[in-house]
Amino acid sequence: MSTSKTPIKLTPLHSITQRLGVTFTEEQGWRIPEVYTTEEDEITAARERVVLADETPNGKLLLEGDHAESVLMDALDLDPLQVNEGRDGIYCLRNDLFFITTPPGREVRAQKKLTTVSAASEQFVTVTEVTHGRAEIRVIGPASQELLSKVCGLDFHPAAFPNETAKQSSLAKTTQLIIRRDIGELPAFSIIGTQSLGVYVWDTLIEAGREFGVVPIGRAALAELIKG
Amino acid sequence: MRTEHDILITPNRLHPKGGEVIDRTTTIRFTFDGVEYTAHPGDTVASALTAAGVQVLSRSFKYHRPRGLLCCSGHCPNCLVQIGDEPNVRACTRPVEAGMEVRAQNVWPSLNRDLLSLTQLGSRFMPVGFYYKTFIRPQKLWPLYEHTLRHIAGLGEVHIDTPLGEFDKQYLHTDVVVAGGGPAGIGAALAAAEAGAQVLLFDENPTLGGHLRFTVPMDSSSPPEASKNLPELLEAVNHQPNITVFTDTSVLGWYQDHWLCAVKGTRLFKIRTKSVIVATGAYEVPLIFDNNDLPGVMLGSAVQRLVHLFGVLPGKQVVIVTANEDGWDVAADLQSLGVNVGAIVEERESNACSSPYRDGLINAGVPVFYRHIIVEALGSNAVRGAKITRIDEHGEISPKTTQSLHCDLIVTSMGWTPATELAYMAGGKSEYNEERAEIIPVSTPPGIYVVGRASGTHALDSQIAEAQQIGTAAAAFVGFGEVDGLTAHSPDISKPRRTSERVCVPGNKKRFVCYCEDVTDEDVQTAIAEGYDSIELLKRYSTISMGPCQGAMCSMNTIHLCAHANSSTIQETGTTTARPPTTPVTLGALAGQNMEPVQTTPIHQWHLDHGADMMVAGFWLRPNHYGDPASEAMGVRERAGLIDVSPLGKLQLTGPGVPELLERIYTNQWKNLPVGRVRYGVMCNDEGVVLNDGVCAHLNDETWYMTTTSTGATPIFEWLQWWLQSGWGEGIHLTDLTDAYSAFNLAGPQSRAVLEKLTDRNLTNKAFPYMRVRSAKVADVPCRLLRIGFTGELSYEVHCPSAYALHIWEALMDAGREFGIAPFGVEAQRILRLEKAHIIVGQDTDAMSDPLSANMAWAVKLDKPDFLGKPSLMRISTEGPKQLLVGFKMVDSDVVPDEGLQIVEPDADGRLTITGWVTSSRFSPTLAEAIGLCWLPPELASQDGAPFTIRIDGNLVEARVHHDAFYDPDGERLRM
Amino acid sequence: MWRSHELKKRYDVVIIGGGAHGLACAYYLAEEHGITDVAILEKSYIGAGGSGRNTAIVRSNYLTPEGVRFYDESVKLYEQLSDDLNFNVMFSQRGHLTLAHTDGGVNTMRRRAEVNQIEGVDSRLIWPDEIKRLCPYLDVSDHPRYPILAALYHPPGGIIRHDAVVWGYAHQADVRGAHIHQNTEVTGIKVKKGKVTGVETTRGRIKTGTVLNATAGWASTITTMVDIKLPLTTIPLQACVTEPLKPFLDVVVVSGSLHVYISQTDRGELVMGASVDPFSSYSMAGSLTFLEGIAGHVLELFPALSNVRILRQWAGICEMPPDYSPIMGFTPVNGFLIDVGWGTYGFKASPIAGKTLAELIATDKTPDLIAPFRLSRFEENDLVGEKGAASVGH
Amino acid sequence: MLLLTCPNCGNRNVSEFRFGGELSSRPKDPSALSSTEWANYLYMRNNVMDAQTEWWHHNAGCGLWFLAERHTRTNEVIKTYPYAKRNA
Repeated sequence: MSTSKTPIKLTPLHSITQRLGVTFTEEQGWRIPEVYTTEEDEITAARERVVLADETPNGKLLLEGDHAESVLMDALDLDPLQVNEGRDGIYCLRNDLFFITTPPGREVRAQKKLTTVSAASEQFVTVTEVTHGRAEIRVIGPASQELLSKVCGLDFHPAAFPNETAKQSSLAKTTQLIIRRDIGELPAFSIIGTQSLGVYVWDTLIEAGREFGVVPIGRAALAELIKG
Repeated sequence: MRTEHDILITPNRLHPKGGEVIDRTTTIRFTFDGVEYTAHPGDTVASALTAAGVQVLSRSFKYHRPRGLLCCSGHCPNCLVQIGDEPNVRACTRPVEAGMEVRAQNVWPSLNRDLLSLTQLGSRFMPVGFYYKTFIRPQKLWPLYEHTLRHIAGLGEVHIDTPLGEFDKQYLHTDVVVAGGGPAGIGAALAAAEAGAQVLLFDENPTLGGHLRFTVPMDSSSPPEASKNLPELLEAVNHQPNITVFTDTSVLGWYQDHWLCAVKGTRLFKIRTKSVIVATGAYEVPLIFDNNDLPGVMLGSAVQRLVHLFGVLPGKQVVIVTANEDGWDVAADLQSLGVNVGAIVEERESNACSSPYRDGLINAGVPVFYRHIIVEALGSNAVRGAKITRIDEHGEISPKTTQSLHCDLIVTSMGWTPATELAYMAGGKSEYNEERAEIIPVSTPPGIYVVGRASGTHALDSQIAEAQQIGTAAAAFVGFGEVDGLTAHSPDISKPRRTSERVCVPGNKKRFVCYCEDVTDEDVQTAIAEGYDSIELLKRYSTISMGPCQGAMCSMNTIHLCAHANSSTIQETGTTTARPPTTPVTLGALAGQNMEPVQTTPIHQWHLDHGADMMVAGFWLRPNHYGDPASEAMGVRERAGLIDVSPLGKLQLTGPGVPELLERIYTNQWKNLPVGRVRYGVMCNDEGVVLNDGVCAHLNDETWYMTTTSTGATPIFEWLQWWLQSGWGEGIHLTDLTDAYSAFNLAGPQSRAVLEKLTDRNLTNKAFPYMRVRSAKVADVPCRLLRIGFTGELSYEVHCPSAYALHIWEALMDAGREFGIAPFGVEAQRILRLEKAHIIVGQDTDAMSDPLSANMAWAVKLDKPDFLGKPSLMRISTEGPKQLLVGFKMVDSDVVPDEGLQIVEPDADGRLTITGWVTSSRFSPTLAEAIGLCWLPPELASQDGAPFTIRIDGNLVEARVHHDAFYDPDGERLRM
Repeated sequence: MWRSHELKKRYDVVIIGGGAHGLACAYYLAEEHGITDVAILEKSYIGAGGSGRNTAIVRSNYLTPEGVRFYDESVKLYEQLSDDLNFNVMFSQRGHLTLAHTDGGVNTMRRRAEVNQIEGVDSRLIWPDEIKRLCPYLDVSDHPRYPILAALYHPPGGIIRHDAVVWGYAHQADVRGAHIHQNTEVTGIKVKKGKVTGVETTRGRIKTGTVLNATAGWASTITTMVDIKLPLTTIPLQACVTEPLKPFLDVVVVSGSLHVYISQTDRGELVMGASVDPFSSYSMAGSLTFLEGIAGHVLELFPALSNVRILRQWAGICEMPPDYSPIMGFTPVNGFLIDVGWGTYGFKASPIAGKTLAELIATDKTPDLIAPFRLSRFEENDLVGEKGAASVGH
Repeated sequence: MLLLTCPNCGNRNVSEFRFGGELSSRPKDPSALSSTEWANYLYMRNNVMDAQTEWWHHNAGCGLWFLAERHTRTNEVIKTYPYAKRNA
């Protein structure tokens, strides 16, 4: 006996974006901000300065096990190289632990495929969906490295942190997974960490980014940037 | 048309010349002790005040003697002032801002009439360490003495309403850091950058160039125009993309593995580099003679800074006291500006002087006194003259030859000491170079280099040559190009020596070694004679070098005096430890942006919107109550309540090896737990101390779902990761799902009725008994339901994927409205669990409590082969616990004893012995009486109803042991 | 103040470690037991170790009755020490505040207050209004992260001139005949048939039947010379000092959960310390992490201090036992005695530690006051209850 | 700040790690130990001023527990390696 309201998924940043009087939209069952000010201003800010985007809805899976790599290859019929280079959202966090990120909604299919393959492989591999457990804040723009180097001790110089690499480190005194996935020419870093710290990390990045004129951007501007 | 007030009519401002850093076209105003002064943008507070003829800037710490500019480079204490809310500001490096309110520090009633200077009258009774030998008896008067001492001491003030200010930090990563942007630093940076290394070049001044900005470089090989190097060097730096320049930035310290810290105003830089080149130059060493601290006695480099950078002349009639070419350099500088150089008092023989300006000065009629030295600065608040004497063939002064010279400025240029603290922090070793009379670095660890005056090289051409070599070596060290073996560094002997061995001229008045602490050379002799003869003991006893200058002005002189007094060499005397920061740094810059992690549940906003009073629990913010915890508790007992328990630790364990692991980490049985069942477990460490407790559910064949306390979530996750990765991990995977699921405990007799409205799952006792776990759709969302009861009522813990948290919480609240549901917080939960006598790990137990003593013996299965803590628990079980945790009620049921009160037994004469303490206590709204848990001796705790006394506000109040749960001891309500 | 002597071939008692504990023991051996044939061996200058590096706080508001009794005796000795040593150690009993920021913290402070009062030590729980009166610069507002809920107020607590205690005891021990040997490092301890017979040093060999290990930080390196392992881990403890300021902080302020100690010296400097380093080490280099951490926490308590400048930082090393209590007295090797395990609380116990160990050496019996701190307690699983408060009660 | 090499993630600031204490493996069969031997395992430490093998946890990174050999006086880290390779 279900109630009238169909369930809607909210990101941990929902309450603070709501306070900014933002227009929301829905995508894959998630209520996400469509635009904060205007699409043009948000795109300009991303291209010229630095912006933050709430990408919590991206699907997230963990694949754990000594034989995780072989299961992953069978499941996604990829050759070994790609697995370790972090192509198509697959990142090796440890030789027995892989992090897989998919566009919003596609994690269910990916999890099913991985589960069936790992069962068939008789290898002891655990597939866990952790989308709900993580907040994902994407820092986009030419000033993103400088902003991040105010809150994280990693070297963000392109030579030390090239595109499509994932590093787990301490950011604003919290444990975060940092994945660099540029959008065209724009450097972009996904900050993925436990969702109960989402508001704290967002507020800390906004404060640290004030000198660069950081602003949040919504779904519309982000989609436009990705189209390029 | 320049109006009247554009032309500065101040006595000491020179007409404009090249190289100035001030903007003469505009004027800004500021006040000093209430009097208004003018300045140009670029002026420092000190340069502006000196321009206006102000000489006394502060009063000394102990004797309150007048003090004026000495070093003009931010190293000595003499120009410390208060600027608004900021204490202890170095006036000689702080640029003037319009409307600044500058005030002298630690003076009463005023800077120019400071009555505290009367302390000098008693100076006979205030030798070094006098406070250790006085005020001893009578003991009860010491607080009074101390009160006066405290109020005479201290410099700047902290105003209680000072705002916190904006500070932040930045990490930097590079190949080579060059500390010091003088000619040597720039040269080294250019060489390293040319070899391909990334270089960060730091300089504490507003512009690069170091001493080139204000001195005509002393270079016997090429004529004065060598100073044209500065523009060339700056040009080269600007065009070198591999160099990033940071001016107004001090490198504060070197830490392990080339980790550096630097500060620029309100920003702190934290730098990981592979190599460090120390090019921080040298401090000019003051000479010690009678009244050497008189305003108007200045170092040569200080006068050159004022003249060339700010166009300010600190005196009209000058006496130069020197032992090196720098003194002649300053004389030539001042002479060329039309200043009357009254005399050059040269310590050396005439044939030892090789200054290129000597003949020019002598021809211009400047009197030169060879083999002479100053013995006294004349004047009370400022220099009026100088007394000089001949030096006889034994190097001693001959008082008979004393003569007085009239002057208003005494410039001393007696020598230098390398400013190499950074290299010594990094492990560099130093030696006293007899020939150079300077303590020079002789060895540095890999990746650390010293160049320029910091390594004892004063001649510009030698500095630039060395810098080229060192820069290339540093680049090679980090992997750019190679260099054939770097020749061990030794100062260039061919160039003239710059430092005299004479540091102190005897006299009969006060001669100051340490300006910050007013320590005289006599004090040093006295201290050493009293047994404080090592350089470290001397420092601690006399407090030499423990003030704001941290030894920049006094370390070298102190080592000389200490060696002399002990008749040992300077090398044997040694130096004190170099410690960060090299220059004082504000707490605000060190703290940076406030980053204190705070965790909030997905429905945090709902709680705030419904009047929750939030509390801090570890890193979490949680609702303590929504206004009335007692009625919240009653609501759960009578109807239904809902609490947000999302901070609970939630760990997923998968694999065939899990049951064996649970056997080892919990104290009870887990192997036989069927799928669908939930069991409570206690975790101990090998000392048998309770670490954490919680339930663990067997979800399906190889998947288990464990909960821990909220503050235990991360520690237990790391604890389990350790056991799994150190041998017990075969066939087990562990994933932290703490934030993946939000958890709400729906508790109360109506909870089943509420939940039935939202799920098709059969909730009857038969289908879903107590201590079971079921997956179910709740309000169309797949959830996990755990039928467990911390509150003692029928209850369901609803674990839902976190993004659905608000949807589920609101659905439960809506469904429960007809049954009178209400949210309850941590406080109500504490009342409810206490009524059931459930313990809270961390409140009822501490780091010494084992489960057998903490009333959890039922959860300890000692027949298991092995588990963490078993050997210790076996011993406790055989020896019997020393204390037991047990429930109690008060005889007078309205008295609620505060948590932490002690349980005592009075002996015959009223002395109290402590036998236990109260861990939890509340007034139970359901039972309308005070209840609690406490630790008691076993013999007392084992008798139900046994009386004992709690000490409350000094009197003994009776209580009685109560064994069972206070409410529903048989647990029937849980199984409704 | 103290003379330097030649190293004699034989001494009745050899004390390793020329800090406040070792020198106090030499003083009380002579003063109270007439034992003067004593050598104090210090590898550097006296007070070079922990005695010269601590934040000089004296208090007795501990948790367990045995802890309170022990430290209270030390406070009483400190109160008359200037007179005893004829050397002003500047013991400033200005009051000591331990702040509580959580309910758990308040309960622990109440626990300590009650035990203190029962043991006759002046200590009570006070609330934000009285805290503000005692320390106006403290921020007692309810900002979310670390609200000050209450404080344990301990009036007899305060600060002292730590070097003066070392020099005072050194002088009086020297006057009574003890030989203070600086720059003399112990390199070996001779043991025959389970009994100490002598020590080897960088200046020669000494015959003796009694050796007291009164070192802090290096205790394990000395004890391994007689093949004994201790329950100790050596770990750095850092501190820093600011430029001198006019007096504004009249009490010692300590925060449990923020791990901060802060007081203002008579010369006007703020002396600040924190908890031990995050990992064990014998290095006294000090870290930037310490400065950043303590600056943030001090500003959390005293927001008005953001413009105050740090002048210097330093570090010492100390040893942390599992139950946060010292290890004193006999060991399995006859004649080899220990005064170790003083963690972050050693300096405040110098007088009473010296006095009780002097009595133990003189009488060959463990005084009751220090019986709870015997080495054998670990085998007997009778750890001291101070551990209870330490890890939980922040 | 000490640089520690996580066997999985490479060089990182020591602030990303948690110290796990000197290596002391739990006895295989605790019940075979006397209470003194058990107390020694629980409490006694070598605490050397020399090279020491110790546990570290990359808690702000990949969650790996690993061993390090570090000289406790200079903090020089000689090497770090996964627990599995302790006998290699």
